[in-house]
Amino acid sequence: MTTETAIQNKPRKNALVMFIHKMGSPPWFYNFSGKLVPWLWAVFCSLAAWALYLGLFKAPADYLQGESFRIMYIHVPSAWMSMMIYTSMAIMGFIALVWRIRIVEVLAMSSAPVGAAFTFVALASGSLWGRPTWGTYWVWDARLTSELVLLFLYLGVIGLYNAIDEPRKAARAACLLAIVGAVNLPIIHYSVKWWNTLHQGSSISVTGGSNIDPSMLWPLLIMALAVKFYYGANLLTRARVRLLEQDKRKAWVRKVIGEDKS
Amino acid sequence: MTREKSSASLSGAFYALLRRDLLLAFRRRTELLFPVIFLLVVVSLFPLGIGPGPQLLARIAPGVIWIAALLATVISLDGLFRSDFEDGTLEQFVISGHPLTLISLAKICAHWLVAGLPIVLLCPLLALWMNLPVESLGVLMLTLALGTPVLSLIGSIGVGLTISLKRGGQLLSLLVFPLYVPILIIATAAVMAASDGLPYTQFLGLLTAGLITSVTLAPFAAAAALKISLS
Amino acid sequence: MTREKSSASLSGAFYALLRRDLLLAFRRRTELLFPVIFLLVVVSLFPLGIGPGPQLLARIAPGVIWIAALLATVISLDGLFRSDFEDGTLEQFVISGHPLTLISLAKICAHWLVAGLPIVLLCPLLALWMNLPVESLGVLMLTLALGTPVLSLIGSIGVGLTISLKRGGQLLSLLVFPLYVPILIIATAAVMAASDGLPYTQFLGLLTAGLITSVTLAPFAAAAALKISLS
Amino acid sequence: MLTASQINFERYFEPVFQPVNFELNSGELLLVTGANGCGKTTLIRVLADILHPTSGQIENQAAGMAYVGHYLGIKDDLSVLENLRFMRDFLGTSNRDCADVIRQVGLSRVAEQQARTLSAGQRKRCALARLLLSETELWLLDEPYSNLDLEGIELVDRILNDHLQSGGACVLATHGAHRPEWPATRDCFLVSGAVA
Amino acid sequence: MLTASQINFERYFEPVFQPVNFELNSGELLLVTGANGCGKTTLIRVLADILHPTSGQIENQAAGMAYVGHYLGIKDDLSVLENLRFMRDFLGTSNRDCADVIRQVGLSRVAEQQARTLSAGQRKRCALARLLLSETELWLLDEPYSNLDLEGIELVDRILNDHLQSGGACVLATHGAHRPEWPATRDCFLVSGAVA
Ligand code: HEM
Ligand SMILES: Nc1ncnc2c1ncn2[C@@H]1O[C@H](COP(=O)(O)OP(=O)(O)OP(=O)(O)O)[C@@H](O)[C@H]1O
Ligand SMILES: Nc1ncnc2c1ncn2[C@@H]1O[C@H](COP(=O)(O)OP(=O)(O)OP(=O)(O)O)[C@@H](O)[C@H]1O
Ligand SMILES: [Mg+2]
Ligand SMILES: [Mg+2]
Repeated sequence: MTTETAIQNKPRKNALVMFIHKMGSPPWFYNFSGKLVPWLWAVFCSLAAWALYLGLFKAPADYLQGESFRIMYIHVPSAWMSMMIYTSMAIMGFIALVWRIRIVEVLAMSSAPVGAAFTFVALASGSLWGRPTWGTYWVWDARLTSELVLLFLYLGVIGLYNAIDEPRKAARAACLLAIVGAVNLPIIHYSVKWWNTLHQGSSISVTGGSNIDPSMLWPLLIMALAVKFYYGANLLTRARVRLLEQDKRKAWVRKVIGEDKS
Repeated sequence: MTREKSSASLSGAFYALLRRDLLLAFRRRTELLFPVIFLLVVVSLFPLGIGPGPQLLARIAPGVIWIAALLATVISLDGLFRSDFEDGTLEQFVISGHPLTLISLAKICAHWLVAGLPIVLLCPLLALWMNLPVESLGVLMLTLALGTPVLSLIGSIGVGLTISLKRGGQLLSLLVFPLYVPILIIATAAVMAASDGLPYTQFLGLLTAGLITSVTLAPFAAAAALKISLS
Repeated sequence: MTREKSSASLSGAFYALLRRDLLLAFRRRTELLFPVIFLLVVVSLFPLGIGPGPQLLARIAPGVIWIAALLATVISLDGLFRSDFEDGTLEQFVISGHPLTLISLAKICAHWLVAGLPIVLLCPLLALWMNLPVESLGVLMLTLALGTPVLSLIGSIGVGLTISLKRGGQLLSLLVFPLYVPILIIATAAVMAASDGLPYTQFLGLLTAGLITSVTLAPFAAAAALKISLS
Repeated sequence: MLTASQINFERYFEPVFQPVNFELNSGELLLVTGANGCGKTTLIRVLADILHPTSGQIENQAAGMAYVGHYLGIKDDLSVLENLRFMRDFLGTSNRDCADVIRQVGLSRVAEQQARTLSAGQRKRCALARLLLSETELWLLDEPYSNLDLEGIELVDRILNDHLQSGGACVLATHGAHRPEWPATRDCFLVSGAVA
Repeated sequence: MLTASQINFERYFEPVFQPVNFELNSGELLLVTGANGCGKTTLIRVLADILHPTSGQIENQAAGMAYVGHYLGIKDDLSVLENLRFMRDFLGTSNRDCADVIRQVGLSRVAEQQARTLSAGQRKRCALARLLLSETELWLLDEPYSNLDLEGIELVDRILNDHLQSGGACVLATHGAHRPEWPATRDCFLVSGAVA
């Protein structure tokens, strides 16, 4: 039984090792991310404002759906993000489990609420959109169902993390669950597709207009980019708060809080 | 670190554990019947709750039997590692130096024999109750035979993660039911295809693939989960 | 032999216990959501297993929601007395000299608030998912509001009898499901009558009668069962 | 306060110990000793009215009983403070100050910690704190010394002495390795099995 | 056989005890003492590889470990004999005779009884019997004396002595009220918290 000594005691080799080593230290991460966060927020705000302006005022109303299609600018980016964030959470979870890096644990766990929120927004906006277009809030369509299952997976990760007391143990357990869920997610996606097409003809096609007008498409793409910055900013902000909370009795936090006050 | 284990001692430990778990399950002869009766009771709730129309029952039969199987599995899952965790036996397993993966696998096998196999064997009776056409019965049994081990395997991961929590039951079902969705869908799709006279072998192939994948991966994940829960 | 308790000290004990059980259930804010999510997950299994046809779903909706309520109750029942039994708190209750009936009643109330009430409140969302017509929704909620307390009350007797057994869960469902059958039948009959435009008040009357009977009798039976399990 | 005449308890139709007789008055301590498995815990649970004696009679005039047994009656999911607050409200002894009791048993540092994370000795102290909360005359203690460090053992002796001084009575079961520092008023050496 | 250098374990980002260093050779006994809650159980679980140390190194060259902790690892639904038979088969030490071991720990009378019905001391003896079954070099004992009567305490001392004589090593945690009758080879007094 040989336990790896903490990374701190190892001789430093090259720039990459230096960087990883530094990233692993909470005070350094806190300071570094503190510089990054304002920029991320700024980029997000300007991109989102631009996209919304284009989408809400410049793009013409859809000839079939009228004004309601503008929900798309919320719905589609959040649906995309819901899946992307799960993937990144699982990858970070894997790294955290294998190398026991605390910062990555914190990052993975801070991703979960953001991802769950996006999933929820995708579901809610989709439901609201469904009412005028399909005449019902909910159908057991393949895409809807797998998005619902994704929400359950997120809730499972969050629930498990919150149910266990010791923060590192909780994070490790939830990371493992995130990885297992990630293995299953594509399987769920495809199985739901087959299931759905078997029973009833695909009377509903979510990918209604594939060749949509560029004036409708551009705002969507810009918005999709904007939410990535939102994710980064939100994630880092959450991680910073969580680190402060966890290390509240440590010297570096006292110093940070003292600095903030003065 | 701990001495290397010979494969003889490993298989000895595996069988010892399997035997013990079966002994525990069948401590009293009446307890042999519990899973079976649970299934019968749950399935019989449906005609009572939904009304006895034979066509309707036949239509929903595969789904109902499979959902009952899911529920029976989840209810029995809690016993998979909990008692070993609470009385300190799991610590003893870790100390023994036998790989935790092997231990998980033994316990999963025992769980399937106790909670999964009875479902497979009971399925003709349930199908009869639910007016399922005889042609689909064979397929239903096959899907259950292939699918219930997967339920035990995937479930073991969820149990491993939640045993250190006192009120793990509801959280456990939140964790595992989403993972069970593909099995449920594929299995019921197979039975429905069979009863519509459509080809269904591709579904059975998928189930087999799922079984193979989860046999190779789940015990490792369960072992990792247990290790985390112990710490 | 033990001194007589004043009614003030009795109601103090009742509320202390009720408050503690709610605190235990909702130790952390996220746990408030567990029963709700459990129900959502279970109900969403049905469209997945049975198929997404809206008419079919609407047809089986009352039965499915009620069966899910039954299952959620039974799964949560095990926690009703088990942890108090296993960690010796139940002995402390007996020693305290407070009547065990009062203690059972407090615990049953807490159980219903945690496991029953969320079902009642969540029922509109479930009904939406299952395409239940809006007219029957009110009746469904009424039956659940009247019926779920009965489930907790009757269940408490079964739990009292099985807590001294390690693998009590499956035996418990055998004991209580048959007792739940009348409730299930009456409640779903009411909803179906309502959706067919037939009178349904007689069913609600039956449910109310059941509720009153079980409130007056079940706590005594549960207390007696606990006393037996302790010895 | 507590009189037992010829009490016995049978399991599988065999008496667990030889008939027990004693009379315990206010201010007195009954020390129940005997080897492992001789029936000490069983006797205490009979006296506590959890088990029903198969034969013999118990007369209990005590104003309330408190019991600390092998299963400590602590809720794992509550903190030490919450555990004691609940017990205080449940027993209706609302004038007692939980924080003060926690200080007395030396758990101040872990008062907010969940009971599941307590060490074995800390758990025992938490159960002992319940004795201080309850305003009862008769204490039934089943191996109160186990898992405690030296300071904890002194603590038990101190609170027990206070209790007896203030007119309480106590039945204390122990396997003989430790016993209170002062002489017990009554002794009861349990011998398992029926009278030959 | 077992070397620990600067090991520590953190909970909630706080070290549980001050860094521990020792070297334990065959035939030696390490006595871990300290007040309730100082981290003895935690240390033993770290040594047992159940918990992962936050920092420091453990080198373990022992051929196998055996552990008796607060949770005894006995299955309530099996009899004493079945419990031990299972452990023997599981550990692969099939040459040991379970009935003989049961006699050694004084449980012959209750060998066929389900473990749930054992008294506290009988349970402890059953867990100790496992030590005799396992052919391991390193024993980790967490308060082995608790709940035992005088005869039981002698039993622990006897089997421990035999084990050390035959070249084994042992880490024994106790709160200080009892300790083995002979002097420990090494001592480790745990102090909780970080170095100030
Ligand atoms: C609750 C209801 C809904 C949910 C859960 C939902 C979910 C999703 C998801 C997960 C995606 C991303 C798919 C992918 O990239 O693979 C998506 C994309 C999309 N959804 Fe929805 N949706 C809902 C309702 C609607 C409605 C009512 C419409 C409009 C008729 C709609 C239109 C779209 C469009 C246009 C896309 C982007 C097309 C694409 O990426 O292929 N959705 N939705
Ligand atoms: N539920 C039970 N069923 C059958 N036998 C039991 C049960 N509980 C205890 N016994 C047996 O009764 C005897 C007395 O048990 P008890 O727990 O009272 O002993 P004890 O004096 O407290 O011992 P210890 O000092 O070890 O705590 C023991 O031999 C035990 O095996
Ligand atoms: N899971 C946990 N989470 C948080 N704190 C814990 C946990 N387990 C133990 N502790 C705390 O760590 C400290 C050390 O506990 P440990 O059980 O190792 O003590 P110990 O020395 O064995 O005490 P005792 O003599 O009472 O058995 C205690 O203060 C305890 O409250
Ligand atoms: Mg005892
Ligand atoms: Mg300890």
